[in-house]
Amino acid sequence: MNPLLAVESITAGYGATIVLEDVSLTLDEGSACAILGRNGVGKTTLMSTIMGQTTLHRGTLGFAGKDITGRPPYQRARGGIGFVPQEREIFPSLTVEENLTVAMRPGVWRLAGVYDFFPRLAERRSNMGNQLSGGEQQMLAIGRALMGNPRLLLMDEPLEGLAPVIVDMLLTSMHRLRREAGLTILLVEQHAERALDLAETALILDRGKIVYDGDSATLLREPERLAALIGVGRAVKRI
Amino acid sequence: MAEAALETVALCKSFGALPVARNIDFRLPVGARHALIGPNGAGKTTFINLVTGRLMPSSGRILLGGADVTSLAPEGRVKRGIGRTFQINALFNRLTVLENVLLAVGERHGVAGDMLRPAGARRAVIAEAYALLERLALADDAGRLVRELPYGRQRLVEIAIALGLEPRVLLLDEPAAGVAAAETGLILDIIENLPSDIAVLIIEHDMDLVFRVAQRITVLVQGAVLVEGSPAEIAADERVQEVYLGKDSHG
Amino acid sequence: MDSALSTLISIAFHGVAYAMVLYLISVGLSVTMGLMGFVNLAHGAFAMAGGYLALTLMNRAGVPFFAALALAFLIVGLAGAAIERTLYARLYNAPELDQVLFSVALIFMAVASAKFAWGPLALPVPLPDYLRGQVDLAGHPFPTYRSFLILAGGVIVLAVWLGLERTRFGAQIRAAVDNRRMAAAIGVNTSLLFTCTFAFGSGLAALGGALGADILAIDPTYAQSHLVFFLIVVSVGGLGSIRGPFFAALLLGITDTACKYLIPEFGAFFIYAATLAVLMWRPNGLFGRAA
Amino acid sequence: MTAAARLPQPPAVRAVLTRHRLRPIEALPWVCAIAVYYAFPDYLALGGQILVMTLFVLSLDLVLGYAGIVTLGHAAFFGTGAYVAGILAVRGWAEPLSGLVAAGAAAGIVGFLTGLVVLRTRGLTLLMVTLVVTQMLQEAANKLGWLTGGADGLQGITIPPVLGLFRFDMFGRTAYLYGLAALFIGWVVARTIVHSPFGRSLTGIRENVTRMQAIGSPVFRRKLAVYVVSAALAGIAGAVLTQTTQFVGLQVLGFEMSAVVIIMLILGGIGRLYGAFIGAPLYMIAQDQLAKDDPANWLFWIGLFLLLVVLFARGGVLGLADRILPRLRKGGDGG
Repeated sequence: MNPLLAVESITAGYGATIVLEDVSLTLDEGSACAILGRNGVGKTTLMSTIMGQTTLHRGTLGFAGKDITGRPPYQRARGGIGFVPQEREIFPSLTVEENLTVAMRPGVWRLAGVYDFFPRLAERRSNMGNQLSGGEQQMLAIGRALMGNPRLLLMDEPLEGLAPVIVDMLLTSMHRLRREAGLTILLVEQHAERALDLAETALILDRGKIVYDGDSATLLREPERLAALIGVGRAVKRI
Repeated sequence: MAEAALETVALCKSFGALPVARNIDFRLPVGARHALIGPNGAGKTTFINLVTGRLMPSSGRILLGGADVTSLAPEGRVKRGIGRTFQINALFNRLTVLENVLLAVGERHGVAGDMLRPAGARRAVIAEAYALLERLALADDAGRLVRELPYGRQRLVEIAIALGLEPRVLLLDEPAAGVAAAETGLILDIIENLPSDIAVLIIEHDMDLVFRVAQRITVLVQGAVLVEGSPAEIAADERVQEVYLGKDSHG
Repeated sequence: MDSALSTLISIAFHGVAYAMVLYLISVGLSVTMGLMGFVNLAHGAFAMAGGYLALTLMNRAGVPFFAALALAFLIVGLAGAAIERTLYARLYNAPELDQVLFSVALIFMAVASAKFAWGPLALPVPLPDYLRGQVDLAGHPFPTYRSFLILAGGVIVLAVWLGLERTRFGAQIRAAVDNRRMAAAIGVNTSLLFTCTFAFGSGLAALGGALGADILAIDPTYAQSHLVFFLIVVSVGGLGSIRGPFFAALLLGITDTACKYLIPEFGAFFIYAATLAVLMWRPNGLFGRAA
Repeated sequence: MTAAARLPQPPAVRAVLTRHRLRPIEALPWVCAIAVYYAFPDYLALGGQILVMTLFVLSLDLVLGYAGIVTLGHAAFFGTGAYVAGILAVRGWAEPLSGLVAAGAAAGIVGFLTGLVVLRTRGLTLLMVTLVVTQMLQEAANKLGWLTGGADGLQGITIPPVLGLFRFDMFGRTAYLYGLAALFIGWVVARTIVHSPFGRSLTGIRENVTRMQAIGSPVFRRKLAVYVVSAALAGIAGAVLTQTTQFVGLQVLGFEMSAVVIIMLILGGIGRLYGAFIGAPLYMIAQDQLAKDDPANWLFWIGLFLLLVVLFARGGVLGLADRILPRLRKGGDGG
């Protein structure tokens, strides 16, 4: 079977800068992959590159059997890639409901479905986008991505900066999205254990390059290795 | 106690209700090699902007070489010895490498406001700028326009401009960011060979670089200092591991 | 006392009519500049084109008043789309100076073309009979055409607001003004959106130019001589805003009318001074968001 | 000084050391100007106006080309100078040289006061503020009829001989030389500034304000300084126009004036000191030849031309020369 997403040896950055070097990954339909690594190693850039928002210096991107390398972002979105960006990027001058409907495309996810999934959003439907708490914004960002009925969901640190209760609630939602909706998920997450719990495969980036590509169970079993790959101790041990 | 080149006392800054710097007490001794690390949004660049005067603190004090500069304008602080580089190159793209550095050296010599004498007659300024380029192995590119250089070389020009100010405190904001791995070594060499009397504060995500350069490390989390210590102490610190590995302290 | 009151009413009436024209012409400019960040000084040329087109259709071809308005809206809108695709789109990321020069060039060409085609004098405004004369409202006589202008302007303003606030297309525009990158990431084809918005803004300007020909006479220097007022509406109102320019237009229309009535010896001096003061106080306009 | 003595001189260093030195080619404009004086005695009236506009464009180049301040209101200073010179002459202070100084000073003061406001803004706001300031001055000149002559313009200006010796004659000979002298002085000022460290720091401000602040440059003060100097030069240009044509009209404060001066600068080449010397003559001679019969069409062609320049030929005439000359020379000196 062809993978849903095929990233082949891409080098990318912003303008002349290079953030990612020779990164490859594939993702099968229905699977989930966690991208780990310290700050500034290029995780967000990888997401943005899949979405088409960066400068691609080399490499190709395939999605659902098509080459999407030169495609503009809106075509990728319409093709079935949903994006939950790091800063959430809710549209402040739209209401909650408009934030959802503006992203609507035909499919199983409709307004009612998203409201069922995040009842909190239904309560806040007529509030403006800039009047929400951090957790509500995050739900809205995920809901907005779902309204486009994506086959692949890119989530960039969806749990960052949220209260523990909200984090638990969102984690439950994300597990449901996988189990019940069968969504393919690419997840960037600071909290390694949570991410590895959700995703069966993991990718660890360091300084723009892949330093681990395998299943997450291995990493969970070997916390020492995980710490070595993303912790701050690694460099010291090497010296 | 060694004299502090830079010191902040109970430094606070809020954007509206959002605190981005909480009570930061920070001390950078003369000649120090110090790194500031922390997750995204921890307030590292905010801290730099407070120190350089691009942002005004809500409360607290900033001392440069013992003198209070809290209310001093940014250019005044440069005159007192602060130099910085930018996370994303901020250069004079359509000028040559030499001209880029000349502007900084000229400002430091206090001649840049002169409208009458030709710039080309300031031989001391030019000699100094060129010597600096030689030191950073940029002399061969002196006559090239900055925008024609590869990004990695441009990063060196960033550092050259800051050094042209002869700072006593040098703030390096992710000096290796955006540079291909093969080229980071050169930047590292430059940083390691900086004059020993300059106090260097480096913000960096690249831990290899941090642990190679820094004698001490401060970890910033959500605008507050989590811990400060030697590299070994930081590497062994449980709280730091939690921040980086995302283990839930409460679960 | 009675005469003072009727002066006030008269000022308010004419001021509001004037404001409607200013708003119709400027609202498209506000949205397109907010959306694309393009410094477009030539927007008044579209209003002028609308005015010339409608008046010529009525004068020469005997097209009925409302049909002429509709045609002006459509034709100028389509022309706007064509010009946006072929010329404006090439300069979206150009330096500000290039955009200024480009739009100055368009103004010059529009002014020269208009003079060549229609001569240097203002065109007569052939109103249909039912819009001439006066109407009596609560004992005050008001010119029928101005009353119609206020009514028509109000209806169009309302339609534009509803279109932007209640439709998906409107939501897409607001989303793109808020955050162009994110709008694209949810599947909005922003460049098509730009073209449509530009076309619609040009069409509205044409409508404003045609409807307002009685107030802002259609002559070849139109695009240049009224430029400052359109820009004042946009910059005082706040870029990208729909409501801001409306209040700015009301403010400008009424103040300008009042100044002309009460202190004609100062002309537009106070308008400029007030604009300067507002921009000093709030550089992004009264309703603009902080940069 | 010891460091300076040891200064090695690779091409990059030599370039900075020698850039301010006068080159023979820099005599060309002046030779041409003198030649025109003798060769085309019938065209000296036009020639005088070209010299005035050249000075005006040169003043704009300092602000727009070097400091990167995109203004739509440079006519404010030209007009201020023009009106001050005219009003002084009508009110009994007709001596031209002191009138020139007074006009330059007045424009400089207007530049200082408006600069305090204008230079704190940027982008569209800056455009608006400069535009509105100019409109305000024009409206003031329009409404203060007792002082300025209002819409009819200020008439009845008579200027006594320059230095008591050179009468403004009907052929425009004195006017031409007077304008040439003013332009020469303006050029010396502009050239000195451009090549000074101050001038270099303006380029820095244009290229990257953030970095200029980070190297300790008092950016606002520098911009204000160049704004004032430029305003004064523009004011002197306006004053020369008034004194030599013995008339001032509202158009000196018009939007078209501000726009045309930018066009001349673009045409010649921006940020190059000599763009003004090419753009202004080219524009005005073309206008004189082409617009005689049909001024409206002239506006169309200049608009179209500008459009093409913006879309295809950035850099103006001097920019084109930069691109073409090396190709012609290729093979001659490969260095």
